Amino acid sequence: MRMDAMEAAINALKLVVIFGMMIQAVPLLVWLERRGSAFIQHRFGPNRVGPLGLLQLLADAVKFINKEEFVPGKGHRLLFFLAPILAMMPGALAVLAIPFSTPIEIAAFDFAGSTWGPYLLKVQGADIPLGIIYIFGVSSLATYPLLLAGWGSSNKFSLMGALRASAQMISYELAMGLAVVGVMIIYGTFYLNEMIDMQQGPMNFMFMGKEVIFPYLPNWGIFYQPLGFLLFLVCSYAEANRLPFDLPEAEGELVAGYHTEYGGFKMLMFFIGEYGHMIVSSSVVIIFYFGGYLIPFLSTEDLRQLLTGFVGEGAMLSLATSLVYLLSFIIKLVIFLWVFIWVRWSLPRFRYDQLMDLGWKTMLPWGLLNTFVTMLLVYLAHG
Amino acid sequence: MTSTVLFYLLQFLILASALGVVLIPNPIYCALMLAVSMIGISALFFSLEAYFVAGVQLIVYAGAVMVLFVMVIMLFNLKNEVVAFSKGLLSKVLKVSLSVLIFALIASSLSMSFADLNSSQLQPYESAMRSVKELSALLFTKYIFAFEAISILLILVVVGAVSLARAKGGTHASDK
Amino acid sequence: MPLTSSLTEISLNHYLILSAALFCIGMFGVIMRKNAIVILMSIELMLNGVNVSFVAFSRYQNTMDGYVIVFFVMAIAAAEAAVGLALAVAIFKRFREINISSFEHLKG
Amino acid sequence: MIYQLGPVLFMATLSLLFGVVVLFLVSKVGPKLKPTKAKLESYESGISGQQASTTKVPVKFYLTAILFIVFDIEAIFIYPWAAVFKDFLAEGYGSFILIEMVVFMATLVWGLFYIWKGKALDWE
Repeated sequence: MRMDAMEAAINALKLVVIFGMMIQAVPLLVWLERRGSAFIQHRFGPNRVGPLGLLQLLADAVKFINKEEFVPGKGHRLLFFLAPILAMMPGALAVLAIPFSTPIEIAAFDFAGSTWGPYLLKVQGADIPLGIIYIFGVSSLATYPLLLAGWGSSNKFSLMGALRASAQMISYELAMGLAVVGVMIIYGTFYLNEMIDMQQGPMNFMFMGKEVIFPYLPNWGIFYQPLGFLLFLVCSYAEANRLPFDLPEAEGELVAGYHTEYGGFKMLMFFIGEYGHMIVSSSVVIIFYFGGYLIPFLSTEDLRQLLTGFVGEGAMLSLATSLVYLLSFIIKLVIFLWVFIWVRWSLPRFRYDQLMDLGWKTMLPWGLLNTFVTMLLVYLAHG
Repeated sequence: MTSTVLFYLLQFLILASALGVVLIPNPIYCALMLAVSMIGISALFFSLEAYFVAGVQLIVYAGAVMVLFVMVIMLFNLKNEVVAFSKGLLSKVLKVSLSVLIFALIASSLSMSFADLNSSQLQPYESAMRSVKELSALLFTKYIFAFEAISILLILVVVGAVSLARAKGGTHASDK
Repeated sequence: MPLTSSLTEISLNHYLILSAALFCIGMFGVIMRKNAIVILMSIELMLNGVNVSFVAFSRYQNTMDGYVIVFFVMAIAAAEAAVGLALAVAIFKRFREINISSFEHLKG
Repeated sequence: MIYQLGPVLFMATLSLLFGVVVLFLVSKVGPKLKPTKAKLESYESGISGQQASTTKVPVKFYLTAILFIVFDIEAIFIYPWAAVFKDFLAEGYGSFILIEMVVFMATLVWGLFYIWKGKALDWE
């Protein structure tokens, strides 16, 4: 699979676009969060700058850029600056592996005196082998920025916040790791694309050698793994360090947690990391349990036939299919991001011991139970 | 050609950070260097098409073991050490030369063997999932005993952890 | 084997020499450093060097056994680090430092 | 092969570069004020004096990390098992591999029970 210069350039451009989208999503999400919280709490939220307050984001950006540079006197300068830079990395690397839509065919074209293509452009940063393992591996690095921020600021509240945050993250990462075992057993693959393909059509499975079909339900993972889904969702909230699990930042006890000493753009970078995490975990939930970019009750074949009437055959068809699926994915993503925000502004905060108890004494045993029940059911269903 | 450049780049990254681990006096930087080295090795496994092992390297080493190291250093709040290295010029020279000697020995013996296995003879794997399945088929049949023994080993670690928990107080308990 | 091809083509030897270098750096750290935690880190480095050679052998000889062994090495290394650091914590609570010379005071 | 690594390295470099460049530019744009002594002190809600080094940090955090490692390794061994479970079932070795994993998991559930009883999971 050698790439020529053009294909490499297209792919590099695609990666830049994906990274830019991740960065761009942050102000939009912040806006959504502020307006959403205002809506929930019966306030107005930012509504002065531009239509619906949308330009508030620009004003905020200008404010962030104009902040004074500050390093605490006793802080470790290198680590203090390294932490926010690294905070963006796990999110960016994990977004890379997420398939947003079906590939687009690009017909052969002439450019700079020679013919290039045809190419198959994936709407995905790169088709990383064993996507789940890769995403888990990369997101397990997310504890470092927190620890470095806590250590680099030389502030006892920062350090305490960092330790709390990392203990919380690893605890819930564990339950998350066990919650997905059920998914792995059901699909028997680690590839995200293959998982999505398996969720086509109506719900059907083999039970005791007989084929069972439920035509009124899509073949989505959530109907096979309801408990796994619940565990995974709660763990992804805890991993993103958001309310009701935002103990590391608990203002009442720890000033502001690991980013007490941070301000301006460095603070924003931690936010980019946090929202990147939200985007990744929402996408992963969609891929595991909600059919990825698939549209319920409409198979890819039907969709292609439907679109042929509008755009005809060939490269345009693949582009149209891809766009429709991308839209479907984005709608699901927005729903899940909204749930993130909704939960944050509706539930009270846990106490730290309650949080750890929930992680170790509830999520972990239930994760083990889910694994056990899934393997037993798969075994029995096989007969 | 690009793959060769990438390989040397990775090799440089891994070895430089490994040297950082043993040469930097401040333990927190040592731990970070080791984490970089682990991530580099994971990338090396990735380039060898051992995707699963690469992921496990990230999850277990970079994500769990190194976090433990960094956490312990933070708990102790270790600053720059006064005595980071062992004392005595003679012993230093001896130790450096011993390490270099062993490396030279291994490297020279390597150059006499295995020289015929180069990358042109590599067959690409059918698919990454296929090789994961082969790996686990081996793990759960041929190495079944070792697999079950791991669970006993983990139980032992748990016992150690609990005994640690029973000892009361924080890290700085003695200075109340 | 001519030198140019050994530079442009990555052979098994490249990986083995990397592995040997990692192992020796780790060993150097073990005999040179005084801090128990850094010594544990150096041991991890040595084990990683061994892992590299296992994976490279497995890849170049087209078997899967090496990968399985790497799994076990990782599990054991993680367990070793956990227990070793638990010892370091115990030592630190007693002597307020983790210089390995503190271990000399341990008597049964 | 190594080309699979390309996008990953590219993305890592991109986000690293973005961070470094942006932080550099922002440090050029922002106002330069000479920091006072009080400002440089670590922020502790106005109460100054206490330093991080005298804080007592509970060993609990470290304990959590150990237990995390133990169960993380367990999860790592379950993943390849989950990948092949259906294949083994199809070939008729389902009971064998099921029992194998049940034994493995039972050992660790026993471990979980032990730490639960040993009060290693209790945060006061």
